[in-house]
Amino acid sequence: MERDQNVFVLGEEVGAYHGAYKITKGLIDRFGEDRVRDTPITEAGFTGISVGAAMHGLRPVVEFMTWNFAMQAIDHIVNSAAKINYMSAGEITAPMVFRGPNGAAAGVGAQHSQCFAAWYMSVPGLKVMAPYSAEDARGLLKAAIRDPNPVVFLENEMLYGESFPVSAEVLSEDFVLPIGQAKVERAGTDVTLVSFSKMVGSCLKAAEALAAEGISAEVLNLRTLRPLDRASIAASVRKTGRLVSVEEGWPHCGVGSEIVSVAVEETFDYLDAPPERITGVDVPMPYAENLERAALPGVADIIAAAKRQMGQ
Amino acid sequence: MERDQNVFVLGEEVGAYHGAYKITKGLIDRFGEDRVRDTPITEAGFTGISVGAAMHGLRPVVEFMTWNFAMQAIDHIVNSAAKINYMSAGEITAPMVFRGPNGAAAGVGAQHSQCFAAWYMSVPGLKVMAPYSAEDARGLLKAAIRDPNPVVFLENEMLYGESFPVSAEVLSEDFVLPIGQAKVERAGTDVTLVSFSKMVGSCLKAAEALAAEGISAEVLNLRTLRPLDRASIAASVRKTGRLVSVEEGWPHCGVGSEIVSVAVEETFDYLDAPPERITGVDVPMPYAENLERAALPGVADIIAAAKRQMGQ
Amino acid sequence: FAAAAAGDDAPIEIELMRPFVTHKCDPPSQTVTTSPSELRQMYRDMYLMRRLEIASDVLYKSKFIRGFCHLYDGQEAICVGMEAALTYDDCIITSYRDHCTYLGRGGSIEKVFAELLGRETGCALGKGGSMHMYMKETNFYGGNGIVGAQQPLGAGLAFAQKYRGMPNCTMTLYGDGAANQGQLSEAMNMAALWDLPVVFVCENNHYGMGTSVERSSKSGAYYTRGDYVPGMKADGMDALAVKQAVAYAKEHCVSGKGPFVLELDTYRYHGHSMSDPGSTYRTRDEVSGVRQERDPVDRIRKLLLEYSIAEEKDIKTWEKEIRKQIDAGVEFAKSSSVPADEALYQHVLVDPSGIEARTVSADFAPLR
Amino acid sequence: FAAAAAGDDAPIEIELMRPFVTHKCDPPSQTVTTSPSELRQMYRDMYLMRRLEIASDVLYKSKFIRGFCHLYDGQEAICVGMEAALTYDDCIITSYRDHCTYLGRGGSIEKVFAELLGRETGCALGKGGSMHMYMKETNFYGGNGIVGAQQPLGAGLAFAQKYRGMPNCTMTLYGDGAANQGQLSEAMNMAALWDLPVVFVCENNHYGMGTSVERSSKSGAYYTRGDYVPGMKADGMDALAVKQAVAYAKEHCVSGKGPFVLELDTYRYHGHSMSDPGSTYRTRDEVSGVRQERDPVDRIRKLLLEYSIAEEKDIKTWEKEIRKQIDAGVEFAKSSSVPADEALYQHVLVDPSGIEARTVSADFAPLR
Ligand SMILES: Cc1ncc(C[n+]2csc(CCOP(=O)(O)OP(=O)(O)O)c2C)c(N)n1
Ligand SMILES: Cc1ncc(C[n+]2csc(CCOP(=O)(O)OP(=O)(O)O)c2C)c(N)n1
Ligand SMILES: [Mg+2]
Ligand SMILES: [Mg+2]
Repeated sequence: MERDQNVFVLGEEVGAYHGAYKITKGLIDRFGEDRVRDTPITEAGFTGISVGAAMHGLRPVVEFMTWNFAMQAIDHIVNSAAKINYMSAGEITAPMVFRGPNGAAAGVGAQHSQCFAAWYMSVPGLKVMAPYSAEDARGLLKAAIRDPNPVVFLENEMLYGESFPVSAEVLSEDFVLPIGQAKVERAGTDVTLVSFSKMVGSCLKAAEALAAEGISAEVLNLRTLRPLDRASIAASVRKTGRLVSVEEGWPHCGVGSEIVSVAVEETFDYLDAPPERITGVDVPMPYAENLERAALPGVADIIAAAKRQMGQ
Repeated sequence: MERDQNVFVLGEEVGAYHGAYKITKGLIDRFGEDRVRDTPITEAGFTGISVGAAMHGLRPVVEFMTWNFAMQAIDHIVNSAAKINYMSAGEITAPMVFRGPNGAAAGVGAQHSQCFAAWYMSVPGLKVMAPYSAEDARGLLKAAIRDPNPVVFLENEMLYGESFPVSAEVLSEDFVLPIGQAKVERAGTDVTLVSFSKMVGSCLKAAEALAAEGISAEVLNLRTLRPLDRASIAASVRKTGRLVSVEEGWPHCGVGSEIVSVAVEETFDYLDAPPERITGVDVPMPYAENLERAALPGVADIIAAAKRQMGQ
Repeated sequence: FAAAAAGDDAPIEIELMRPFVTHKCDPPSQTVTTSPSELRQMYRDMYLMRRLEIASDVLYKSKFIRGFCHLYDGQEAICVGMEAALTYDDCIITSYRDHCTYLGRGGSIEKVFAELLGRETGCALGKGGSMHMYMKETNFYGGNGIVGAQQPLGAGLAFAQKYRGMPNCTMTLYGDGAANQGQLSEAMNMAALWDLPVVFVCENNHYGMGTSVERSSKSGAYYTRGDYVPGMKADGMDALAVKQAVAYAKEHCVSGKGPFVLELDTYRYHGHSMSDPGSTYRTRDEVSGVRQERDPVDRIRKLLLEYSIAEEKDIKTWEKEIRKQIDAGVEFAKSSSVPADEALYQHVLVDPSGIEARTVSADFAPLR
Repeated sequence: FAAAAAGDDAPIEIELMRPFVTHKCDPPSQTVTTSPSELRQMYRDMYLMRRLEIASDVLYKSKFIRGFCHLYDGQEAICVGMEAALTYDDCIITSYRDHCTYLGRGGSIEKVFAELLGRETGCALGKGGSMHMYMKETNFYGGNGIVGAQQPLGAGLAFAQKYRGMPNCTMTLYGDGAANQGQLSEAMNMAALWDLPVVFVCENNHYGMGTSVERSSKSGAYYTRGDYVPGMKADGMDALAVKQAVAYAKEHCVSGKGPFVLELDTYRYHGHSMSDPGSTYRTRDEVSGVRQERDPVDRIRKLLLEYSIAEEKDIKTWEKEIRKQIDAGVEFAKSSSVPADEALYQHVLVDPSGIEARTVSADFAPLR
C-alpha cells in the first residue's frame, strides 16, 4: 500500500473495527478511511464496486469476512472479474485481490465452514493462492497485490492464530514469492503428500510420525492452486512413486481429484500404488466437536493413507 | 403437476412467454398463474423465495433461464437448500428442483457458456442430474420432482432442439427413472467413454466411428452426477481396462477429474493405460465460431483419446 | 398510563410511551389491551430469556460453547411481544441470533443449552449449533448464518401460506445491517407484486457488528425502506408496543394487502458475538443508558407493580424458580451425551436409503 | 417551440415537449440550448445507429451473426443525448444492448460489424460478440451479459473517479427489468454513503424480455427507486431532453452531492433479442404508435426542417452517405478473417508469460 497509491482495502469491518479477525489491524490509522473502506453487509454490491474500480485501474484488495459470504458475490468474481480480460480481448482488465478466511473454522457449523478452493481453481482468468505459513502469507499476498489479474486468496482462520518462525529474508521489504510455484516443505523419498493451507501443517506432522516408522514422506505445499504447479507434483511423484493429496474440502471434484488426475496424466508409469486423496467427509459441517473432528481429515488419516501407499 | 398440487413452476418468462426456450410452453394455460409463476429478473430473491416455499412443504420447480444466472442465487442453493436438512437435523427440508440449461450454447460468449456440473456435484445435500436424451429428460425430471431433496437439474440448450426416438414405455404415464444409476448407452469391450448431457451424443458418434476401425467402445451416460454411480463406472472399466471421460466444462476439478479419480480408486489394477479426461479448453468461452469450436471437445478429440488408450 | 387494574384477569388498557411512526399507512391505537395474566407471562418469558443468554455467556466463557454465539439480551421484548400477537400457524424465521426466538416458539431451554453444547439432546441434535435452531411443529424456520438470506426465505414461507389459502402470515426478522442486502429489495418487490402475507421485521439494534446504522445505511429509516410497501416503526423495547404493532401488521397481511415492513427500535446489550467485547465502537454510557431507561424486562416489571398485579416478593419467587430452571437446563445439557459417530452421516439427505457418503478416504459409509 | 434559428451556428433555444419529473430535487429548465451543428450531428449519429441495427438484423437473419443479439433501435436518443452532455473522461457502462453505446463512445461501425461476425478485426477481436464491446480509451466499459451486474460495476468506476479526484462521473445504464436487481439497491446505498459520482440511468423501454413493467415491478416509477437518492424522469425519445437531463445529473454528481437516478422513458422497436419476434406480449398498434409519435430520429429531423437547418434533400444526401458507410462496414466485416487459432489462448491472463492452458486433453498450450 505504501508502494502503490492505487491499492486500497475494502470490506466489512476492515476499518474502524480493525477486521473481524484483526487482519487489517492498524491499517486505517496508517492509510485513512479512503484507502481502508468499511462497507455495509452487501457482498454482491461491494464486490461489484471493487471490480468496477479495478477496471478503472485501481487495485482493490477486497476482504470477505469469510469466503462463505462470497457466494453472494461469486457472479462478480467469475463473470465480471475473471472473464473481462478475455471477453474484451485485453481492452479491460481487473487487477485486484479477493481475500479472506476459507474452509473450516472451529464450531461455526455448516454455513461457515465450506472450502471453495476447487471452485475457484476451476475458473480461467483467475489466479488462486492458499498460503500456509507466515512466509507464504507475506510473500504470496504481496505477489497477489502486484499481479495484474484478479487473484483469489484463500486464507485460513485457524492459521491466523498460529505463529511460524520466519527468516530475516522473509521480513525484508523486498520479499515476495513467485506465483505458480509449489514448495517442498520437507523432502522425502517414499511417498509424496500434496496439500495446501492448513493441511500442510497436518502433512508435516504426519511426515514426522512416518519418519519415526522409517517412512520418508515428501511434503509439497502447493501455495498456488491456479496456475497449478504440475511440474513439481510430477517431479515428486516420479521420485517417490506414491501420492496422497490432502485437503479439508469436500471430495467430489475437489482439489484432490485434480491432483490425482495430474499424477495419472504425468506419472502413470512411475506409480507404485493408486494415488489417494484424503478429504473432508462428504457431508455439511456439523457443529458438535466430536462430529466436526470426524468430518475433517486428521494427522492419523494421513499417516494411514501413507502407510497404505507403502503396502502396510 | 397433475399428481401433486404442491408442485409449482417459477422463473423468468416461464408463464405468459412460455419459457425463454419454450420448455414451459402451454403450462400456464393448463395450470394457471398461481402454479406457473413469472418472476422479475431477481435470481437471488426468487430462489430464496422458492427455498422458503419448499421449507413449508411446497415443491417448487425453479427455472433459471440459464445456469449462468444462478450464480446470483448459488448461496441459496447451497447454504439455504442443500444444508438445511443437515443443520436442522432433519427438522426442516427443502424438496425442490432447480432446473435450466447449463453449459455452452452457440455464439453466446463467455458469460453464457459455463458448465456448473462440477461445482454442484461437490455439494452434499444436493442431488444433481444431467439428462441426455428425451427418455432421460422425462424420466429424470419426474424423479427429481418427486424426490424429497433439493435437486439440481442441468439441461442443455443444444439438446432442446434435438429429437430422440422414444419407446412407448417412456411415454407411459408411470415412466420414471431411478436416481443415481448410469446407463450403458452402447456396450463395448475395449474402452469406456464416460460422459453426461450433450457429450453423450458425441461419445456415441465417436463409438460409431471407432467401431468402423475395429475398436469397441462402451458409452456410459452418467445421468446422475450426485450420487455418482461409481459401481457402473468401475464395472465398465474393469471390463475394458481403459477410460476416457468427456465433458464440456473446464478441466480443473471437473467432473472428469472425479471420474479419473474414481477409476484409480476402484480399478487401478485393471487399467491398461492412464485414464484420460477430455474437457472444454481451460479458457473462457470465445464468441467467434472457429474459436468456440476449438474451445469445446469434438468427436475427433474423443476418437483420438480412445485410440491413445488403445496405444494407437 | 391510563386505566387502573381490575381484579382477576380483566383486560387492562395501557397507553404506550412512544408513538408509532408510519409510512404509507395509518398507525394503530396508542392504547394496548392486555391482561394481568399476559403481563405476568410476558415478564416470566422475558426473564427466562434474559437468564438464558446470561447463562450462555457464562458457558461460552468457560469454553462449553464453541464457535459463534450471538446473544439476544436487550431484545427480548420483540420475541415476547410478537408471540403475543401470533399463532403457531404463523411462521417465523430469523438470523443467527435465535436462541430466544426458538424459546418463544415453544422451544425448551434444555434443548437450547444442549444444542449450544453440541449434545445429541439439542434441538438440532448438536449438529446445528447456536445459529441453527428450528421447530417445524410451531413453524419456526431458524436460525440462519447468512446475513440477508432469511428475508426471501420468509417471503417464500408466506408464498406457501398464500398458496395454501391459509389465514396466516410470516415474520421474517433481520437486523439493521442486513437491511441493506439486495435480496431484501428483491423479495420486497415480489412480495408486493404477489401480495404475499409477509412482515419484514427489522430489528434495529443500531449496530451490525461494529458498524453503526449511520455508517452502514444512507437511510436509517428502515420502516420506509420498502418504498411502495407500507411500514411502521415501533418501540422494540416495549413488549406491548411490539404486540400492538405485530397484530396490526398481521391484520394488514392477512387481509390481502400484501407485505408490511415493521421496524423495531431495540438494543443489544452484549457484543455482536462472544468474540466481540462490544465496547470499542460504542460508549459504556450508551449501553448503561439504555439499560437504565429502556430495559424491556424492567418495563414489564414496573407495570406489574404499578398495576398491583404482582408484588416484589412474587416476582422474586418467579425469578428464583426461573433461575433454577436455567440451572437445571444447563445441567441437563452438560450431562447429555455428544452425538453418536453415525450422526455424522445422518440428515445429509432425506430418504437416503442405499446411498453412501465418502469418508475422509475412499471408504464409504451408508447415509442414515 | 421557442426561438427561431439564426444563421451560421448560433445557439438555438428549444422548449422540450415533455416535462421532467423529479424526486427529491428541482427540475432543470425545460428550455435546452443547442445549435445547428449539434442538431445535424445528432441526426447523423442517430440515423447511423438506426441503420447499424437494421443491418445487424439483416445479418442475423442471414446467419452471419450467431447467438444473442440485442438491438437498440428506438432508443438511440439516449446514447446521442448522453454523449452531448459528457466527455470521454466520464465513464459509461451498459448491458448487452451495447452496439450503439459503443458507437457513441467513438467506436467504429467496422469494428461493430466485425465483432458481430466474429472476425479478428472486431472491437473485441471477435472474442466478445454482440454483448461485449468495450473501449478503454474513451472510458467505455461494455457490454455486460449479466442483468444487474453493471450497476455496482458502474458505481465502482465512479469510486475510482472520486478516489483519483477527477471532476467526472459514470453513467451506468440498465433496463426496467434490471431495475429490480438487489445489487442495484446495494450499490445505491454505498454510492450514497460515499458520495460516489454515479448516475444510475434506467432505460425504461417498458419490457424486460416479454415482461412488461407492470408485471415485473411493483413500482414502475424508477426515478424514485433510489428512495434517499434524488432522481428524475426524462423523455428518452428526445435527444435534447436526454442531453439536458444528463448535464443536470452530471453536475449533481460532480459537485459532490453523490449519486443520481435518471429514468429515461424509451421504447425498443425490435424484440428483446433476435430470437424474440417481440409481438406476443405487446400489440402491433403499440409499436407503430410509438414509431409514429415519438420516434427519436424523426424528432430531430423535424427540428432540422423547422429551424431550416437542413432541407429534405440535404438530409437525403446524408442518409445515402450513411447507408453507404454501413454497407462498407458490413463488407469490411465480411471480408475480414476469423481469429487465428492462437487467439483461443490469448487474453486469458494479463502478463501470461510462462503459463500454459490445458487444451481439450492433457496437452498444454502456452497462454499469449
Ligand atoms: C452474507 C454475510 N456477510 C457477512 C456475515 C458476517 N456477519 C454476521 S452477523 C453480521 C452483522 C449483522 O448485523 P445486523 O444485521 O444488524 O444484525 P445483528 O447482529 O445486529 O442482530 C455480519 C457482518 C454473514 N454472516 N453473512
Ligand atoms: C442475471 C440474469 N438473469 C437473466 C438474464 C436473461 N436476460 C437477459 S436480458 C433480460 C431482460 C432484461 O430486461 P431489461 O433490464 O428491461 O433490459 P432491456 O433488455 O429491455 O434493455 C433477461 C431476463 C440475464 N442475462 N442475466
Ligand atoms: Mg444490528
Ligand atoms: Mg427493458
